[in-house]
Amino acid sequence: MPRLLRRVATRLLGSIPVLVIVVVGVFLLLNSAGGDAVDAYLLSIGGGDAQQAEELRIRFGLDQSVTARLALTLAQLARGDLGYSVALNRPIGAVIAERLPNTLWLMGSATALSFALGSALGVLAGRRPGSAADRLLSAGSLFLYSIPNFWLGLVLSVVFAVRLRWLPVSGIETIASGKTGLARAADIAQHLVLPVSALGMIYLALFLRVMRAGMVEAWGQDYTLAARARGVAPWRITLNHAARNALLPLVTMLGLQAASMLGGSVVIESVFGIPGFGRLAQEAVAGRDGPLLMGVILVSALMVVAANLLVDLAYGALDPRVGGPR
Amino acid sequence: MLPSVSRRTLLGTAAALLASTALPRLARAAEGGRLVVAADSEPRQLNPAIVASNGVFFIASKVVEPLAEASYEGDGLRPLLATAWEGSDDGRTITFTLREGVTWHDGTPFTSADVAFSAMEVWKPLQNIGRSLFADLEAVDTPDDHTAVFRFSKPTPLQLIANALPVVSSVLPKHLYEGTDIAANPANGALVGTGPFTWGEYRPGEYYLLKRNPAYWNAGEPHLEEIVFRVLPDRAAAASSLEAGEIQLAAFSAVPLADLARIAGVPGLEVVTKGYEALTYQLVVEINHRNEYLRNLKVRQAIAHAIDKRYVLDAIFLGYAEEATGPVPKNAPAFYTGDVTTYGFDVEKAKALLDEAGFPAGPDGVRFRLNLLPAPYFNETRQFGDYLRQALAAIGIDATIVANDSAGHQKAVYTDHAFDLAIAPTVFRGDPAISTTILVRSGIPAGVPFSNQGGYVSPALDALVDEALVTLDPAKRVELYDEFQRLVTADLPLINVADWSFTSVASDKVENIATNPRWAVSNWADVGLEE
Amino acid sequence: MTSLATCDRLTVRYPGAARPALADLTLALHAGEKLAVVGESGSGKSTLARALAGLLPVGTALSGAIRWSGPPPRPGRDIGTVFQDPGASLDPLLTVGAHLVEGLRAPLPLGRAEARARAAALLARVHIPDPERALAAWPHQFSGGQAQRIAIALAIAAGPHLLVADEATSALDVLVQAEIVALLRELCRDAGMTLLFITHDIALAGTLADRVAVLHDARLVEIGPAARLLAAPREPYTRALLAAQLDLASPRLVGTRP
Amino acid sequence: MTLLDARGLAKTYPGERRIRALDDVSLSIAAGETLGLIGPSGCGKSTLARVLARLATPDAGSVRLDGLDWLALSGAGLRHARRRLQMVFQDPAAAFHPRATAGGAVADALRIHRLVPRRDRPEAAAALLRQVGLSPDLARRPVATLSGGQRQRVAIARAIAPRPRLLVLDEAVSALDASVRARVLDLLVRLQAELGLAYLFIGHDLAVVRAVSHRIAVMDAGQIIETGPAEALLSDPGSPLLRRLIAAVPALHRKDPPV
Amino acid sequence: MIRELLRRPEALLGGLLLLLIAGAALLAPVLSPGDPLAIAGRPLVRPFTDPAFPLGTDGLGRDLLAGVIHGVRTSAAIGLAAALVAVLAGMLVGTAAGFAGGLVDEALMRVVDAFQIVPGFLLALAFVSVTGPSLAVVAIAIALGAWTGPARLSRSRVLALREADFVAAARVMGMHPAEIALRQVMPLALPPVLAVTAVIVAGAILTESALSFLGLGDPNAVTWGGMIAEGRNQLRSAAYLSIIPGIALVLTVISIYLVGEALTDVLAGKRQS
Repeated sequence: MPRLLRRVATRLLGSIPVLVIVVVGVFLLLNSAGGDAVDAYLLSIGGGDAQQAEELRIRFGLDQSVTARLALTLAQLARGDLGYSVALNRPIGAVIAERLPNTLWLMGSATALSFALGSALGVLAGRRPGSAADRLLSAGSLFLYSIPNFWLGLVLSVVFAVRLRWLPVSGIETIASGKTGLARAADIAQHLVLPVSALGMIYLALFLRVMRAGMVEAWGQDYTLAARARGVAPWRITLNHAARNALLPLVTMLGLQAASMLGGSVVIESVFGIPGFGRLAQEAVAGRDGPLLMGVILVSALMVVAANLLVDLAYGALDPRVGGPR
Repeated sequence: MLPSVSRRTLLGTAAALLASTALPRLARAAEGGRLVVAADSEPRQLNPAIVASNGVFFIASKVVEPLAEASYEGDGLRPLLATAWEGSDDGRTITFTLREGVTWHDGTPFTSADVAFSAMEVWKPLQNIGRSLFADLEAVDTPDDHTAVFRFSKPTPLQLIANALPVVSSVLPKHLYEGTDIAANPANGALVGTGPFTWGEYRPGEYYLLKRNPAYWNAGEPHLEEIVFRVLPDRAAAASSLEAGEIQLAAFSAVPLADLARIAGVPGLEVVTKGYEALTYQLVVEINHRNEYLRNLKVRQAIAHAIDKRYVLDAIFLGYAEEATGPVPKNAPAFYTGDVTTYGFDVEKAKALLDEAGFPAGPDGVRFRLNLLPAPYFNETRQFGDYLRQALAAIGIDATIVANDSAGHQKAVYTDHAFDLAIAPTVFRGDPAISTTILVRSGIPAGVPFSNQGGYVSPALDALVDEALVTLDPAKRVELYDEFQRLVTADLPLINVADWSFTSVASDKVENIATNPRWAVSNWADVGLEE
Repeated sequence: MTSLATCDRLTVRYPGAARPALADLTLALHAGEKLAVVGESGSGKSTLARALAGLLPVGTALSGAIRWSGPPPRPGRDIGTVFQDPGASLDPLLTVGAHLVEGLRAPLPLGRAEARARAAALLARVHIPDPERALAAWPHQFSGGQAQRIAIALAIAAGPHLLVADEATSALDVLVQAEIVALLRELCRDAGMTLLFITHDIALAGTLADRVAVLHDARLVEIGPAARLLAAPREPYTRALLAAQLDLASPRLVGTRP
Repeated sequence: MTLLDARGLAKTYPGERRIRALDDVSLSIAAGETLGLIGPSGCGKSTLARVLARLATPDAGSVRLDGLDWLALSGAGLRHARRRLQMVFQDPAAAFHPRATAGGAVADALRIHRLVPRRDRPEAAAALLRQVGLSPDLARRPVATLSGGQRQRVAIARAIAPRPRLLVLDEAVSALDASVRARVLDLLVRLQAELGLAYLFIGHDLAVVRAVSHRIAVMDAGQIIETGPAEALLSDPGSPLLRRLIAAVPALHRKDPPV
Repeated sequence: MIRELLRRPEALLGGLLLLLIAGAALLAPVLSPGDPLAIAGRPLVRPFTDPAFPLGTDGLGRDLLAGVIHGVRTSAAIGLAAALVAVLAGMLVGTAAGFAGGLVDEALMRVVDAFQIVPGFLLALAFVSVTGPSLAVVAIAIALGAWTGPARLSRSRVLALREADFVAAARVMGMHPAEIALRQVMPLALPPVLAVTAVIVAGAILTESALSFLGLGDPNAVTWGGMIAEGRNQLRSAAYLSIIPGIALVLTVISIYLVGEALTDVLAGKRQS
């Protein structure tokens, strides 16, 4: 295990310079923006006078120079303090801690669903490349892959939530329901069905395609031929050899898609009114809340780093050629 | 009809009595229940005494009350924390008689000290509107616990103050705020007021929960047990949620206009257009007079002629708006006059005006180019931007739409003046002195939203605005503002296109909707929910 | 001598290929013999191995016949196959033990524990040191020669009567090649297995096989006892092949000094 | 006359196991001589070839080539000096740019060293192709469409184009079929005679190395364990490795001498 | 290669569709002259009811067909521009990193990492919000999230090619490093990057539509995402407002994928043979 720990530590340390680049980049981007947090705030309250704006700038700490604020931000982040949101008037850490679970639920479920279904269908399609099932699944996945997720979300919500009333229209749970424990979990699950489907579909298609490609690749390898020569049953070759090997690129893909999935959840959260990271980012941008947007992007980036780390560890566990003693 | 307020009018319990007997459904309102309402935004801070805006009032007005609320009855005001108000002849003092037997939600009695504190420490120095309205307020005397005397350094019309009361006079508990950083007081997040509902819970991004105040001063109210404001920034989601029965009320046009016709036909839902009369929004084309073309009156007139207001009302507002004739909406009958210069839709005339102005069409049909910045906060302003671009194209003006988000728009138009034409939704706040005049008065520093940032200067207009500000006689004030409307429509510092208000969509189980002209931002003490 | 299998005018054409990979091939494989099939690249020798092992890809056109002396052989049970690249023919994600257990249980009615016990014995049979440890190891942890031994163990797991070695030594170092050839020889001797040995190295064929068949351009050129064929080739092609082959007795092409 | 003299070459590949690919290797090759280098896979043969061809940098050691301090050269100086030593790789398919034509590949070599005026280059390239036994008609053909033997001949033509003194042949015939291999070996021997070339002939097949080498060096685990004249060395192998290598060569036992 | 492409029915279908779409884009000013944002008739004409507006009109009376046709141009312009920027920038950085190696490589790859761990859509959202939406800004915003793929791909190709025998051969021949880089390696590093271009174009079109959907599209141009967003308010009463541009979007993206996939296959087949 120390070996594992060392790998984790190395990876995390290695991502520090990357995160610094992210912070500086986002900071500079926001500073080039037209309008600041005070402008946004004054608008939201329907106006104010010039002196009030000045007072607010001092209160929000916007009167200092760019470099001073950048230095302050970096120092703050180095202490693990995400700072204070002027738009929401609350500590950013607390805001993020509130929203993070919702996005994690959404992303986690979408990942699980698309990975499970995508790989299973990918096996089905790649079982016999060129077969009718393969052509159907390949065409279907291409179609799914081409549908914008927000549009799919709209269609799903009209059909299943508004028309059929099977599922809730929006939100992450029934508000102020007082539910706890399993009842609450069931409630959240119910709210997640549509957004997870809308978000996960495109990845399901992607994973199906990657899995299928991996299977096709595996069929060209000697080890599947050798297994045939040993008289191993076809289903066993499919699952135990081809699918298992095809899973490796899929796991890699999972890491690569983490960032994209987080981006996709921005739109889906907007469609389904889920108070998650995506909506927080939109609020931060609208409110010109630099520190908040920084917090959101930084924590998103950390999530992606974590996701990739997990994928690496999973890969190491799956593939004896990496990680283990050579 | 809102009759003009007489300086010496005494409003007493009689008005309140009248109000209660005039609303027969009130007695029948069901007790208890939870009303779930769509809220489209989460204000940064919810203290209505500091931030006088509809977004804040929508939630906070149920908890923190002003001295008076707007009313369809009598002279247009219903006493809340003040039972009467009287101005002195010299216009330098206004005396408020305060309601007795009112307690704060924490049990402390409400007294004139709270009013004095709120006025001097909050409204005057901190509140976005109060800062100008109460600029001349010198002191508030409290001869007894239930009398507050406002002393002004200059004559101040009672009419103006009275008209502004529902907006500017939310009273804060002195005992919680005194000696603290008021803007950062924790009570701004968990409000303490005298209203019919007490603060319950806030889950950011999800909901606000308000609970019944059992000790409300008006015995028998409120009827609801709880109000939940569910955060639904997306307007389409609000409509779907109403249909799915997840919410019972969507105010402030949370349901898009385009969907209203359909939703009106959904069983169990009703569309209510009343209840926003005192919350009129004005669709205004802001003009940058620094622009060489727009500096020319003929060009401004041509633009006014190029706009088919009828079409705007029908296509963009789907009929839920009024054609504007000038800077005061018809919804403010006390001040409105139709006796102004009007500009009928006439493309040929517009073209002729432009020719006269010396801007003939080029070979590509274009006379000159402008940029156009529609305010992004409303669908209607954006759509009108699309329309205006077309309308201008028809008379040979090539307009390019520059889209910014809210903060970017604010900076571009009101700070950097980086616009030729802008489209703004300004609010008419019941009295020209605290709303529409700021759009044309010169000398307003950069950075103030919804103010004259187009560089328009008219000494005559400035003088008129200033005079009206210190004119005590209501009739004289009205006359001055009539003249103001005439001047503005003649010289077109800006173009008023339409005045619109909001709609509510509610479950037909919700009782006592739209019982006053500021209903959505009033205290909802009388609202009930049928089982 | 009984024949195990006979190819009768066998012609094989891969899908989409312009020319057949095997044309009109008639050849008998005797029970218990070691037959080497020799040819240069593209001669069709690997196609012959795959046709006999039943491993031609789907869609391959086959005419003529392969006749077996008994019931049609089952891959794995009756025929074992060893491929050229030992690294590629083992699944990188399965332990050696898992390979063997799977290979044993596919043709034989064995329990998991039983299969595992036999697996260790098989590894010992192909001279893998410390078979118990090897069972838990991964394919990439073995050298090419060791991996090929494991592949051979897998091929002979079910005790097939025919072992097809398709260029089984070509990818290996000369020293290792010699060891593997020795192992094959030993296994055939001990188990009475028939060996079909596909190679491009006619000299190697000569040292191992009882009979040698020479393939050229999808056709059978010559077949005969190894000693005779090497010593007195009848066909010009065989002669040319032999002439190109060098051994330590071949005349040197350069002098002792430059 | 010594053409190449390498002293104390050492190279360790970084990584967890720090493989010592070259461990104090010294060798010399005389002008016009073929030194055969044999050893099991992984013994360091290819690393040695790459170090001598200046494709890899040794950790230690020195090389003199044709009077030059070979390892001290760099930049343009090295590029010009490179014409003295050329190399032929094992896989003739990989050694050419996928879009190279046979004539183009040879002409490139001429162009780089400005050996032939531009307009004479196609002619010179054709001549070189002829010299390695290829029809000049093949000049326009993409190398990728040629057979393995033809490709390796193009590779040899390209290598001799700048008129080198030494060719490093890294398993240059190992991937070829026996009949093709025999003809390429003949070609190499002929070119050596015609051009006075020296070869470092790296191979794993002792019979092939023996046939073309004047002297043979045996390499194991990064070290040269014995060196000597081909015949003498094979008739009296000093190391167990060489004895095993000899034993591993299958004998043909043919009666009639090969044609 | 064309013949090879034509042999695949999916590719044929995608190609035809793409031709149709490209035709619509090129001929948009002819097919539907004038400003597609112009108010052309009654609002909310249902599709297939009025021959003047085959696909109906939206809430402002704008011709939906005109919107769909001109929307192709926006989508194509942004898709191609974003892909061009992304591929060029990516290849530049990737090849530079691959060739330079060492510290330069390390630094460039950390920048690539930084862009890769920030969700591209989030970045685009922030960038467009802050800069103000115009076609160019949207294209750059999308490219910000898309260039890392080509960068990594070209770097790994360059690294692999640098180790190839033919590069070693060129070095031994004495070829100048610049010539090796530009004439030998670059042309081969290109095709795999180009093969993913189709995916980048399609992805850019989808991203643009999502940005427009969130109100971050260029207001002076018709965009399908913007049309869907506007139609969203009338999803229950006039679903066609969202459905029609949605279908146009799906068809465009799918045709690009089909053609791109076939191209990739054919290119890969070529490489193998």
